[in-house]
Amino acid sequence: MARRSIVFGLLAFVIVAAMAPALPTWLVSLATVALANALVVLGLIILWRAGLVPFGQALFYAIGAYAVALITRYTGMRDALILIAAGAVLSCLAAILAGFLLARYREIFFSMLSLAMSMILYGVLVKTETLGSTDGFGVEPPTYFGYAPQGHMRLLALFWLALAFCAASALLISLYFRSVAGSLAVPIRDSEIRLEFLGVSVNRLIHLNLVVAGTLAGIGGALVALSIEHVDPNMSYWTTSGGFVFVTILAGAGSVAAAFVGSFAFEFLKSIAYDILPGTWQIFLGTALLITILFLPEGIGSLYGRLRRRKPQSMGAS
Amino acid sequence: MSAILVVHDLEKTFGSLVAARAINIAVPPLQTVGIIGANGAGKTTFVNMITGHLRPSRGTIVFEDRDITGRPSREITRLGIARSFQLPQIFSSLTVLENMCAATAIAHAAGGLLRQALTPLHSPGTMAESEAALELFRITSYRHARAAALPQGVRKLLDIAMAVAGAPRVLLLDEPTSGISIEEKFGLMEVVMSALKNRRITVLFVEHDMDIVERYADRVLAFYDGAVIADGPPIETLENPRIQELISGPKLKAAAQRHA
Amino acid sequence: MRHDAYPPTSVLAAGLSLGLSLFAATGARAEAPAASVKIGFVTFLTGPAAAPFGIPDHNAAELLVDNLNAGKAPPPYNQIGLGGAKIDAKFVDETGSAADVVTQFRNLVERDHVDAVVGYVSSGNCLAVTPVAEELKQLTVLDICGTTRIFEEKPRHYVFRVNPHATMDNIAAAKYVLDKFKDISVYSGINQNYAWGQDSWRDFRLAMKDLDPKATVDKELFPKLFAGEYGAEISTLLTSSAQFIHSSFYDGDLEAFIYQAGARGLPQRIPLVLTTGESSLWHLGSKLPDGAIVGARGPHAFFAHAGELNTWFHKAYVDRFNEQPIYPAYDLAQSLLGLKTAWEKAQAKKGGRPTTEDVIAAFEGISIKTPSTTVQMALGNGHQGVSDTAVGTYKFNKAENKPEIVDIVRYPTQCVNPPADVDSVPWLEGGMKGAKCE
Amino acid sequence: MLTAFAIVTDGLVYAAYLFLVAVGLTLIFGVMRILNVAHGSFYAFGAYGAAIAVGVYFDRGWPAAGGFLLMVLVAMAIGLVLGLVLERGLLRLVYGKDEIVVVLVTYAAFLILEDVIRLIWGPNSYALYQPLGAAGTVDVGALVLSGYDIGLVALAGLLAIGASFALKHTRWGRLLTVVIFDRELAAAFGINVTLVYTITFVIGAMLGALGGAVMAPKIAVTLGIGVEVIVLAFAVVAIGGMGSVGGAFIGALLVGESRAAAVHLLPQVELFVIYAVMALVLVFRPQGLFTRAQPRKI
Repeated sequence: MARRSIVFGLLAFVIVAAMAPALPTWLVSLATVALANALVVLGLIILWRAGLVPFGQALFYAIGAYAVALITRYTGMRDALILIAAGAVLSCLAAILAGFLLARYREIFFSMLSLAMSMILYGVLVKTETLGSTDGFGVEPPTYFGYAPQGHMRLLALFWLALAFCAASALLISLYFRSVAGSLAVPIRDSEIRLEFLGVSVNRLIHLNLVVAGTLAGIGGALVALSIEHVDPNMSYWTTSGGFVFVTILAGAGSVAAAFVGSFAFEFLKSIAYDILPGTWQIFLGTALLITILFLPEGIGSLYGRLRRRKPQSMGAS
Repeated sequence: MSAILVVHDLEKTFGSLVAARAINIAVPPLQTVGIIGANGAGKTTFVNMITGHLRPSRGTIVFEDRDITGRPSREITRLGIARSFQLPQIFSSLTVLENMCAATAIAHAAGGLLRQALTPLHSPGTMAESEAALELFRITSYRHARAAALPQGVRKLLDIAMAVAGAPRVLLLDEPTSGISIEEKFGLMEVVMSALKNRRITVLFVEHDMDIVERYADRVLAFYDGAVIADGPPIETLENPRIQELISGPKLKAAAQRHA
Repeated sequence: MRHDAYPPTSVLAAGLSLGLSLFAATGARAEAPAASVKIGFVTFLTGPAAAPFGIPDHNAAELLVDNLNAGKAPPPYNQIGLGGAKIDAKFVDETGSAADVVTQFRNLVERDHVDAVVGYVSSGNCLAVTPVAEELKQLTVLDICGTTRIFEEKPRHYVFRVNPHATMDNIAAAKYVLDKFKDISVYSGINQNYAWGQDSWRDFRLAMKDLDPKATVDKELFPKLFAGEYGAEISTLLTSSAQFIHSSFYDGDLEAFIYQAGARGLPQRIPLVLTTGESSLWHLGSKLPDGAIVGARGPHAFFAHAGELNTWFHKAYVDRFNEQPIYPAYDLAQSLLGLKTAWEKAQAKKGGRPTTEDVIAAFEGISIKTPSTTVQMALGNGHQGVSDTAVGTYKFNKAENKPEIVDIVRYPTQCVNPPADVDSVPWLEGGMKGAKCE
Repeated sequence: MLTAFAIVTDGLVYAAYLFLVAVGLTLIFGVMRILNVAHGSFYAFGAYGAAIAVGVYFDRGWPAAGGFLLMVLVAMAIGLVLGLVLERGLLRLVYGKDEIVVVLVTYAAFLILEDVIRLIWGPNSYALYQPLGAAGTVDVGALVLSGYDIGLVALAGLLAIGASFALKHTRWGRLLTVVIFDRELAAAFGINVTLVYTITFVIGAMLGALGGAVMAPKIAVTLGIGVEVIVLAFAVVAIGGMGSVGGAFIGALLVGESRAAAVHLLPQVELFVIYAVMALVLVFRPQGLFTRAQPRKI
């Protein structure tokens, strides 16, 4: 079962990659952003499984994005892989540091502390006029091992790269969900005490999840920075974090796949809303969210599961 | 062989309140110790200190010749002292089998988060072992039931089964029969005690029902106001009039006479 | 929640279905008749920037599009639409993250196949969209955003901005202040804590340093954007020794600041210099004490040069929306009429519907007659407009119960704008060499 | 000296503003354990309502006192309607769900209400300037204080005292205290928790609307004024301790004074001083200044 779903998943990625050249460019760039956000959401799902909802995940998202932007700006380094790796490493380090604090908190206090952290970064970014303050600054289009694609190819290359990162993350995370540590998320919500008395350090476990989620957010931010070729402090503002939580609820924490389904659904919704209701698109999004919560309590991701009746799956399998 | 658990001059104070004072005990391997005392006498405090949930204000705890005083509970657990809870601590949104699998898997992948992140949850080994444990505690029939929906007795058994998953040498049971109807109590203790004997585990259990203490304990510790006021074989301890006056009350006499 | 296992094939399913449905969406969209020119207008239709910018912007666009399509505008704009082709307008909200704005821009270009994009209020969005416009080879006319960085960071080919950048507002303000009050020695500033406020204050200070080296800054305050409560800032300014206070606040923040400061007698005690004050005068009315110095980011509204075009625009706007056009409306007019001028020049030259390249060639360096003044596409290789500007002093006409601007001083283009080959900040730092003010 | 005085007074005024927007939020959280994002909408509706109704009132030239009274009445009316609609129509459906899911429901409500505002009152901004003038000023040396600000501080103080008195000494207050302390217990005592919820939410909504109504004269009432308020109120409530009215009061004072100090002495940090304070407090007292962490029973 597990092995099959992974094969299917990878197959799905390959097929999407193959049909990319057939898609119109606007859809390719939209999809690239959707994929990047899906990584952030994937991270939030990891945390949500353990009952944690950060209102400040944009902190790591922005760090990833600014890492890319600053490196290209000050070193001229433009290789996509290296830049994204740098974004990942820096956000990972940030998550390790922040984790020492955050991992001690639960529930709303966790949410608020992470909010505070991201808002402090926001304040700092707005204050640094050398980086264009709230206007932010542009990011040079990336190269790939020295190859600098042009025009349509430029979008496709990045899309494929994003897809590759997503496939890799999806694979690793679903393996992680099947591991002992990964499957302890629900137990954390049920009884931390029992876990402690089984010899598990809950705080360290949460710290690990935070680092994984933070790194994913960083990669997402890096990809977005390369995709829209611009960064600004709003990437760290609380409404950005709110948006990611929005998508997470939309997606549901059902599975790795949910992150991608949810993220695409969200970009799709937004694109429609902007298009048909330019003045009142918020009503559209709000209603969509309400409907999801009320009628799909486990998120859009659960639709597939509902379609086919299943005997109870064993814990943690994803 | 020398004692497996030695407690020396143990003391715990919360501000002015003294919850445990000058406790000295040595427990030889495979002994089953019953702990009695009125509510607030310091029984649970004692258990909490041994298992690292509370840090003692004074004194030492030595387990298998290793000083474990004030170590965090997860370390103590890994060293081989497990515990069950008055309110069973189980993962209520998982099924019984999933609960057991979690406990077993953790025990197998003990030592380090990284290892736990790399070991898959389901291996034939852990599965078989979990099934065996459910069998041993006679709750196999509930294997696919959600823990939240279990009857109290099964919750208690699951709680203990999970505690035992890490193959501890010492197990502390905090009121294993509290919240269980009189009829079921003995049945439950039968299952637990035979399972633990079979696993060759030294047991300390907190209990209010003197009949149960008398039936299963090789030795009784009587707590009063944070201190151990009696320590000896069940019959004589329970017959001690001071104990009857302070803890067990006259109903004990009947029980004592039955055995006399 | 439970963790149900199901294969990520649903990703594929979703991906495909979404892709296809989006396709469908595009297919369904009725292509405008080839005769028409499709223009995407992007501005803030929601959020706090809607009232001050988005709505006047949107109104002016509607007004002009309808009148141009009906051929009702006065000469030189009496030709129907753009060179006879009716304008097919599509409005998009600018609200959202930079990623949203860029995505929406791509959708306009590649899904709706617009011929030109006109708009953007936020400098951040202008900066974000510009490289994409270049990449997509999309003719784009930036509207209100004031940042000087667009054409100073690198030369652009497909992007134009008819409206002058913000530098001249602050130079003019500085000059005006200095002739109005002799011997200024101390001044303070309160600007919003984001790029617009920071840049405005930087330009103003540099201009002051050039024009009056002995003047020193007392308090420089940067409250949060949309802060709403300015008690502490007002106390700070009340206790400051400044002879005047510079601010680039606009609309909501400006009005909140004026109400709160007015209630505590600040503007009565220390004159205010409001570089964008014009946009709020009709709201503030008598709440803004006479004597405040106001600008309109160009010679707009009160400052507009008299003429048929101006009279027509003002009347048409008031008749249709029964409110006064404020400078953002004039900005949109300049952007759209600039595009029209270039388009029709290209068409005349070619004798047929011009291509993007034709329009660009025609646009560069062109001079554009607008309701307010005449704009020269002089900077950034002919992609950035410059014009004269004006500053005046506020006076509330109690008799007719309407705001007025008195002592208007006009500043010629070369007096307040850098020469073509110099960036604005270095120019200011270098003492505004080559400024011609006579 | 004057600066010190200015810092204190400015801090008080800002604190009053913060307390007025935070008290309703903390009340709702304390009783219902709901972090109500739609609180920002209550604020905005209150502001719009007051800006229009009270504006009309003053234009009639009627006595100022009535105008101030009208502000409160408008706020209460709006709070009543919005509160009932949201609680009965929406929240009722999600009680007992994940805390965060309920937060998201209120977030959805907030998004919708943002556009409802636009649909009702249009995108243009409204101004309610008369009350500031009517309230006059008080001169303290070079410093001129607005009578209206002094009124705000007084109002906030009265609310704080009133609330803590009501919680301690009225029957309803005691009921609330019980519910805040332990919902199960309250239910066991036969308290009609559903009713308590509805009434609490309505009161919270009224307080939120009141915050908007009394701020309306000081700001330009325009789209998006709710967004800023939400996160400010969250910060204050998190600092003071979720669900503690006294905490919100102290939290507001703390933030208000530190912000005022920042503006006067170190303007560079003004932008994030609030969040710095919040982070510090959370680090040293995770549960906020005024609530005790629930001891884990085992």
